[in-house]
Amino acid sequence: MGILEVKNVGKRFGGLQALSEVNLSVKENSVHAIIGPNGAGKSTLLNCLVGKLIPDTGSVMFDGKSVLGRAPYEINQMGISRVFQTPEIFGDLTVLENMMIPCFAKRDGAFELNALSAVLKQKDILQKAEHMLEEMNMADKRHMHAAAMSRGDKRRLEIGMCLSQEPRLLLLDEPTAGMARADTNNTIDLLKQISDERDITIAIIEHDMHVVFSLANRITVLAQGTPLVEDDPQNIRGNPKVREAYLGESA
Amino acid sequence: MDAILLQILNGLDKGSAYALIALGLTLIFGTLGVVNFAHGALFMIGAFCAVTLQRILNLSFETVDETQTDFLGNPLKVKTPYVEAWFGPEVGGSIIDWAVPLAILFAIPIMIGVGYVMERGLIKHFYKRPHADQILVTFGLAIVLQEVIKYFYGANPIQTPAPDALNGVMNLGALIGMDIIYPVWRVVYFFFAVLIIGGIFSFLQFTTFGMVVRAGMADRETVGLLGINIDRRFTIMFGIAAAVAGLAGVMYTPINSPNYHMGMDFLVLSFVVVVVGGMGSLPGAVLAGFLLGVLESFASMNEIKSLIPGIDQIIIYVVAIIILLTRPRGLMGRKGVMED
Amino acid sequence: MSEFDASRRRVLKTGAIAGAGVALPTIFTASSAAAFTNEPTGGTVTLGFNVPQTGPYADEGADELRAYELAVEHLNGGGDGGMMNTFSSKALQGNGILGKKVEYVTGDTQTKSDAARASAKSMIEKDGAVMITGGSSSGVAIAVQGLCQEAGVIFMAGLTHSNDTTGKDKKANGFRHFFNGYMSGAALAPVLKNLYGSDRTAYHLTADYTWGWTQEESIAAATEALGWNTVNKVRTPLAATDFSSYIAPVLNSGADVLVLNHYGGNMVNSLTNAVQFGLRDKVVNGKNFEIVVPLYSRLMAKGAGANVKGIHGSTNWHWTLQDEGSKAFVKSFGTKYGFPPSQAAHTTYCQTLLYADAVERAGTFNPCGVVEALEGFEFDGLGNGKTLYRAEDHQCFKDVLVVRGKENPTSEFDLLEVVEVTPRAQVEYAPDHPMFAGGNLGACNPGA
Amino acid sequence: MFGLDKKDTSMLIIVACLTLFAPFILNPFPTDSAMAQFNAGYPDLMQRFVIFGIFAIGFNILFGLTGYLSFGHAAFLGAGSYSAVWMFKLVGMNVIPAILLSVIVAGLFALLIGFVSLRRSGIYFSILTLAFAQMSFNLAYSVLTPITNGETGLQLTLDDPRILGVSATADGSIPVTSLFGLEMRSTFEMAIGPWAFQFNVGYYLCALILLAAFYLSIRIFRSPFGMMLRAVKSNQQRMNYTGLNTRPYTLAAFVISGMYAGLAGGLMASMDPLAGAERMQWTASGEVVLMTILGGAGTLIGPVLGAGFIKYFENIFSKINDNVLHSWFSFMPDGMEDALVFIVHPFIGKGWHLTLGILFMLVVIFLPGGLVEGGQRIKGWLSRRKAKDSNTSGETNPAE
Repeated sequence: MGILEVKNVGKRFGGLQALSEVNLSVKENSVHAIIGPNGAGKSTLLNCLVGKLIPDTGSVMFDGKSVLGRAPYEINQMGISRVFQTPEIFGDLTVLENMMIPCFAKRDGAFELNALSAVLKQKDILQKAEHMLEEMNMADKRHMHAAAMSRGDKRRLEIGMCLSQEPRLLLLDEPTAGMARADTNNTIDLLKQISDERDITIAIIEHDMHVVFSLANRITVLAQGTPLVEDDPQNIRGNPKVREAYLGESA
Repeated sequence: MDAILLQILNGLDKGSAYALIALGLTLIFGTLGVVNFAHGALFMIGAFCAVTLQRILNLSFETVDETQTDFLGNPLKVKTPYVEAWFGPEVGGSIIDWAVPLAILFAIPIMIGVGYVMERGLIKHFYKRPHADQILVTFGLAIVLQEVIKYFYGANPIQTPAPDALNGVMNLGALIGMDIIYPVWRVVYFFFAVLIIGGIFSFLQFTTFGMVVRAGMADRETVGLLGINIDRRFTIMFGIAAAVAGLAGVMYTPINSPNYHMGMDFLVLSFVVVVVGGMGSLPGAVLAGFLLGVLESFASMNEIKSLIPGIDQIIIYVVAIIILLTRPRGLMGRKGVMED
Repeated sequence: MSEFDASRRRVLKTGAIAGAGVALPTIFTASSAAAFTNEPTGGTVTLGFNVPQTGPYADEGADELRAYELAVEHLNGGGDGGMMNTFSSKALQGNGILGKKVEYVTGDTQTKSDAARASAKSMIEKDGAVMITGGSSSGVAIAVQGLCQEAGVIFMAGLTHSNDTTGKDKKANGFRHFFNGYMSGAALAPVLKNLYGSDRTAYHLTADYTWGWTQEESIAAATEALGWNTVNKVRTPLAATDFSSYIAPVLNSGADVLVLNHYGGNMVNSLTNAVQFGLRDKVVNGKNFEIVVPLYSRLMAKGAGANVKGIHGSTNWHWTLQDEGSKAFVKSFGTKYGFPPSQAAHTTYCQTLLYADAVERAGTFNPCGVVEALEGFEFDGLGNGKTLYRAEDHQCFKDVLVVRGKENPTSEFDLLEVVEVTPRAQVEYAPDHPMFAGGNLGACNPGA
Repeated sequence: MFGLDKKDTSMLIIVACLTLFAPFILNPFPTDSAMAQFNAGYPDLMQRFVIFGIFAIGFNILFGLTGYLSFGHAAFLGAGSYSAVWMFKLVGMNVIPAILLSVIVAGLFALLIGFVSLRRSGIYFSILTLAFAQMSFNLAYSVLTPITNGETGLQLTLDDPRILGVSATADGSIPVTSLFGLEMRSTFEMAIGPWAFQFNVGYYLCALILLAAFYLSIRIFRSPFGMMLRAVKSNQQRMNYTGLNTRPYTLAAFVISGMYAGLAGGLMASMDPLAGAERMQWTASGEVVLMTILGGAGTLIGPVLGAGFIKYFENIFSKINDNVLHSWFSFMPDGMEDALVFIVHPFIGKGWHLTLGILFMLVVIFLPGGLVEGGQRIKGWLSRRKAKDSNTSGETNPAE
C-alpha cells in the first residue's frame, strides 16, 4: 500500500479524454516522478490530486482517506503540500512573513480568528520560521519583499514554506521549468537533501530528464492520459515504448 | 399580448442605450485594461454636443421691436437666428429642426478628439497602475467634466427635440395586424444602435486593424512581441469607444432632455451591464444590455408590480446578483479577468 | 483681551467670561448666558441660506440664492426696496432688522437630508445664524426643519410642496410660505372639471417617495370628489430616467387623463416621454386625451420645451402676475439679474421679508417671539393676495395659480400663462384634515 | 504600551493628541478674520471628521488588507443609523444601547451580504456589493418607508413611545440624545483673545470611540489575522494550497468592517438623530472608497486623513460665496479684485465639486500612495535635506 493510491481515475473535458484508467501508487518515503510528453495529462492528474479538479471516475486515496470532493485547503491540511511550476508565494509580504504563514496554518488549522494578539508575540512561530529560513540559507533576506527576489530564491522560499508545514507528501510541478542550469542543479541538490534528511514522500512532475534521473527512484510514464509504464529509472531509460512516446511527439 | 410586445420593444430600446455604453466601456477595458469611470461622462458630453450644435444653429442677432415689450416693460428684442437670415426662414428653420441628426457629424470628430486627448494625456499613465487608481482618477475626471458642463450649461435639463418629421408615433403592429403605437424616434434610436454595434463588430471582425486589436485584447504581450505597435491602435480604439458613447448620447437627447449629471445616472447601470455580460466580452456587454433593458421594462408592468411591490426599483440588481451567483464570470466573461 | 470691536460673537463670549469672573470655559446649555441660540449682540445679524448648489436642483437653488441676496439688499436699505414697498406691514425700515445690518452665509444642501443638515448645523454652530431658510425638496425641508426645532432657531422653508411639511412633520419653529399638494388639488380640480368635463378617467404616475404620494393622494381625492374616476396609480422609481415602460401601459388602460406627480428632472422626462408616445393626439372614450402636471415650475418647464404647451398645472406664483407686489418684485429682480424670478425665488424672498418683519414686530430675535408674531399673521402685498400664516400648522394660506403651458411663447421665460387665480377660500382646509393629521407642532424652542 | 510596538504607540499617541486638541487645531484663525471661513473647529464638522474616520478605518480593514473592493459599504452605515434612531424612538435617548444595536445590526447585515458576495472576487465582488447596497437604498427610499420614513428620513417625533425615557420633555420638545444624562449637544465655549474654541460632548464621545477603533485596527493590522488578510490580497492560490480557508478570513474582515460602518452610522444618529436613505446610496459607498484610497489604502492613518480631506471640502468650500471672496480680496484695486473673484468663482460655493474632482486627480496622479505618501515624501525630503546639511557641515569643518 502506497501513501498515495490513485485508482482508475478518468477525466474528460468536453470531447477530450484528458485522463483515463490512471492507476498509480506512490510508496512512502520514495521520490516518484511522473513524466510524459506535452499534453499527456500530467497537470490534469496533479490537479486531481490536490482538489482543484474532481475526476469523473475512480478514486484518490491519501493515507487511506479519500481526497475527492475536498477543497485544496483541506487536502493540504491532510498532509499534501504543493509546489507550483512558477513559484506561488506572497509577493507583497516579507520573506519572514511568507515563512510564518504555513507555520500558522500548521499550528492553528484552516481558520483561526486571531485578531488581537501581535504577530511578533508568537514566539514559537517566529522561531520555527527563522529556523526554516536558516535551513534554506535565506535568513539574510528575511526582511526583503518576497516579490523582489530572484526566481531561484522564490523557488527555495516556496519549497521552504511547504516543508515548514511538515507535509507527508510533497508534490512538485516542474520545479525547474524555465530555470538556468545552475539554478536547476541547486534545486536538484536541495530536493535530494530534503528527501535524504526528512521523513517525506516526494512526487514530482517533470519534463526535464536530467532532473528526473537525478532524483527519482520510481518513475511513471504518462502518455495520452494513461500510464504507459511504471518502473525503476534504469529500466525506464532503455524502454522502447517510452522512447517511442517521446520521439513520436517530437516527430 | 400587445402590452408584452410593447414592453419588449421598450426594453430593446432602453437596452440599446445600455448596450452602446457598455460596448464602449468593454472596448476600453478589453484593449487598454483600464476601468473607465469617466465613460458615463463621455455619453454626457456627446449629448451636449447636440445641445451645443443646437445653440450654434440658434445663434441670433437682435432687432428691437417697439410694438412689443419684455417683462420689464422695455421694448422687446426679437431674436433671429443667423441661419434663418442666411438661408431664409424655410431652409434655415429646417436646418435648426434637424440639429440632433446633424450633431452626429458634429460629434464624431469632437468625441474622437476628446477620447484621444483623454487617452494620451491621462489614461496612458495609468496602464500599469492598479485598477483602484484607474477608477479613482477617471472618477475624478468624470466629476470635473460634469462640473465644467454644469458651469456652462446649468443644472436643468435642456430640451433638444428630434426633427418634426421624426417626432410622431408609428404603428409597428400594422404588419402583424396588431396595434402597437411607438414613437418614431425610439425606433430610429434602436436601429441606430444596431447599426453602430454591427459596425463595431464587423470592423473588429473583417479589417486587419480590427484583427490586431482583437489579438491584442486576447494577449497583449504576444502581439507586442510581433513588433506591432499595439499602443497606437489602442489609442485609436479609445477614440472610437469615446465616439460610440458620444453618439449614443447625441441620439439620446430627444428621448430625455440632457442634463449635466446624466452620465453619472448611467454609470452605475452600465457597469452592472458590463459585469453581468462578463468583463472584457463585447457580445456579453451587448447581450446583457438588451437583457437588462427588457427585464427592466417587464418589471415595470403593473401586473408584475402588484405581484412583487417595488420590483421595478431593484430588478437590475436582483438580476445582476442571480446571474453573478450562477455564472461566476457573468454571461460571457473569460476566466481570470478582473478577478483579483 | 481688551481689544475687541462690537462683533457679535466676541461680545457674546466676553460677556460670558466677564460674568464668570475669570477666563475659564463657560458652559452653554439651557438657562446659561444667552437667552436663546445665537442671540445677535453686535451690530449685525446672520441669516443662513441653505440651498441646493450641486445636484439636479442646482439651478433652482441658484435662483433662490439670487432672491435671498436681493432680499438682504432691500432689508439693508439698498436697491429699490422691492416688495418692501408693497408689503402691508410697514415695520421694516430698510435699516436691517431691529437696526442690525443683515449678513448672510450660504451652504449647499445637495438635495440630501444629511448634507442639508450638516450645512445648516455649520451655519448655526460656526456662523451663528439665527434663522435658516431655503431648500428645493420636501425631504430636505422636513429634515432641516427638525434640526432647527432642536437647535432653537427659526426655519423658513423654501420650495417644499409635500403635505407633510406642515402636516405630519410640522414643527413649531418651522414656517412654510409655499403651497402644498392639497392646495394644488383643490385649485386644479375645478379648472380641470370645467375644461375636460366631470366624466373622466385618470391614470397617475407618481414619483415613489413621500412628496409624490401626498400629491397623488391630494389630486386623486380632489378630482374624485368632482366625479372623476382613478383607474390606476403607478409608482415610478426616483432614479428612473426613461419612463417609456410606465407610459406604454397608459395607452391601453382606458384612461383619458394622465396625471404626472413628478417634479424636476423626473417631470421633464416623464412629460417628454408621454408626449413622444403620442398621448396628446389620442382620443379615448370619445374625448381628447389630456396630461396634467399638478406642480409646475417654470425652470423645469423650460427643460420640457414645447411639450408643456397646453398642459395644465398649478404653481405658487408666476412673474406675469399684475398685482403691485409681483410687479415690484419682478422689476427689482429683473433689473438686478436680467431675467424674471422663478416661483422658488419668490417664495424665498417672501420668507426672508416675513421673517424680518416678524422680528421687527416682535422686537426680538428670540424664536419664540418670532413664532408668536408670525402665528395668525395676516398680510398682503407679497404677490399672492391676502395671505394668512395659520397658527395651527404654520402654513400660509393664499391664492393658488392654475397655469397652462403657453402655445406661443414670446421669450424663453414666457412659458406659462395663468389660467385662473384660485381664491384662498377654495384651497383652505381644517388643520386636522386627514391628509395632514398625525403631527404635533410642539412648543417653540428658543434653544440655548 | 497597550501591546503595541514603539512606532505604533507613538502613532496612536499622535492621533490621540490630534483628536483631543482638534478644537484648537481646527480653529487656527481668529473668529473675525477673513480666514475664519477656513476654520473647521465647530462641533458638527469635527464629529463628521471622526465618524467618517471610523467608517474609513473599518473599510480599510477590508479593502486595505484583503484587496476586496466593496462598493456597498454605505448600506451598513445606513443600517446602523436606522437601528440607532429606532432605539431612540422606542427605548430611550441613551446613546449606548443605540450604538450597540447599530453595530450588531450592521454586523448581521454584513454577514448576510458578505456570505453571498464573497463567493466571487475582483470586480464581480464589487458589483455584487454594489447591487445589494443599491437595492437597500432603493427599497429604503420607497417600499420600506414604514421602517425608514423614505425620502424624509427617519426622525424622532413627540409621539414616540421611548419606554425607558420620556416622549416629550416638560417644555414640549423632543428629548435630546445623551450619555447617562450628559447631553451630546452640550458645548463648552472658550475664548482666548480673538479666538473662540468649542468643546462638544458629542465630539469627545466620538473622538474616544475613534481612538478605540483606531487602536483596534492597529491590533488587527499587527495580528496573525491581519497578516492572513494581507496574504489573501497577495496570493489566494497559495493560501488555499497552504491549508488555509480564505473564505472565513475574508468574511470575518467583511463583517468587522461592516460593524465599523455600523458603529459610524450609530454615532452619526447619536450626534444628530436622523437617518436618511441617501446614506446608503452608491455615491456614499463611493465616498468611503475615495476617502480610503485618497488617504492611502492599507496604511493605518491614511483613511482618517482621506475622510478629513473630503469632509473638509464638502463643508468648508461649499460655503464660500462671492461675498466672502470680495471680502478677501477687498484690499486690492477694484478691477483686480473683480478679476480675482471671477477666476476663483468657479471653484468655490456651487463649484466645490469641481475643486474636489481636480484635487482627486492631482493626488492620484502624483501621489499613488495617497496623502500618506505625500507625507512620507515631505519627511524624506526634509531628512535628506537635514542629512545634506550635516554632510556639508561635516565636509566644511575639516577645511576650517
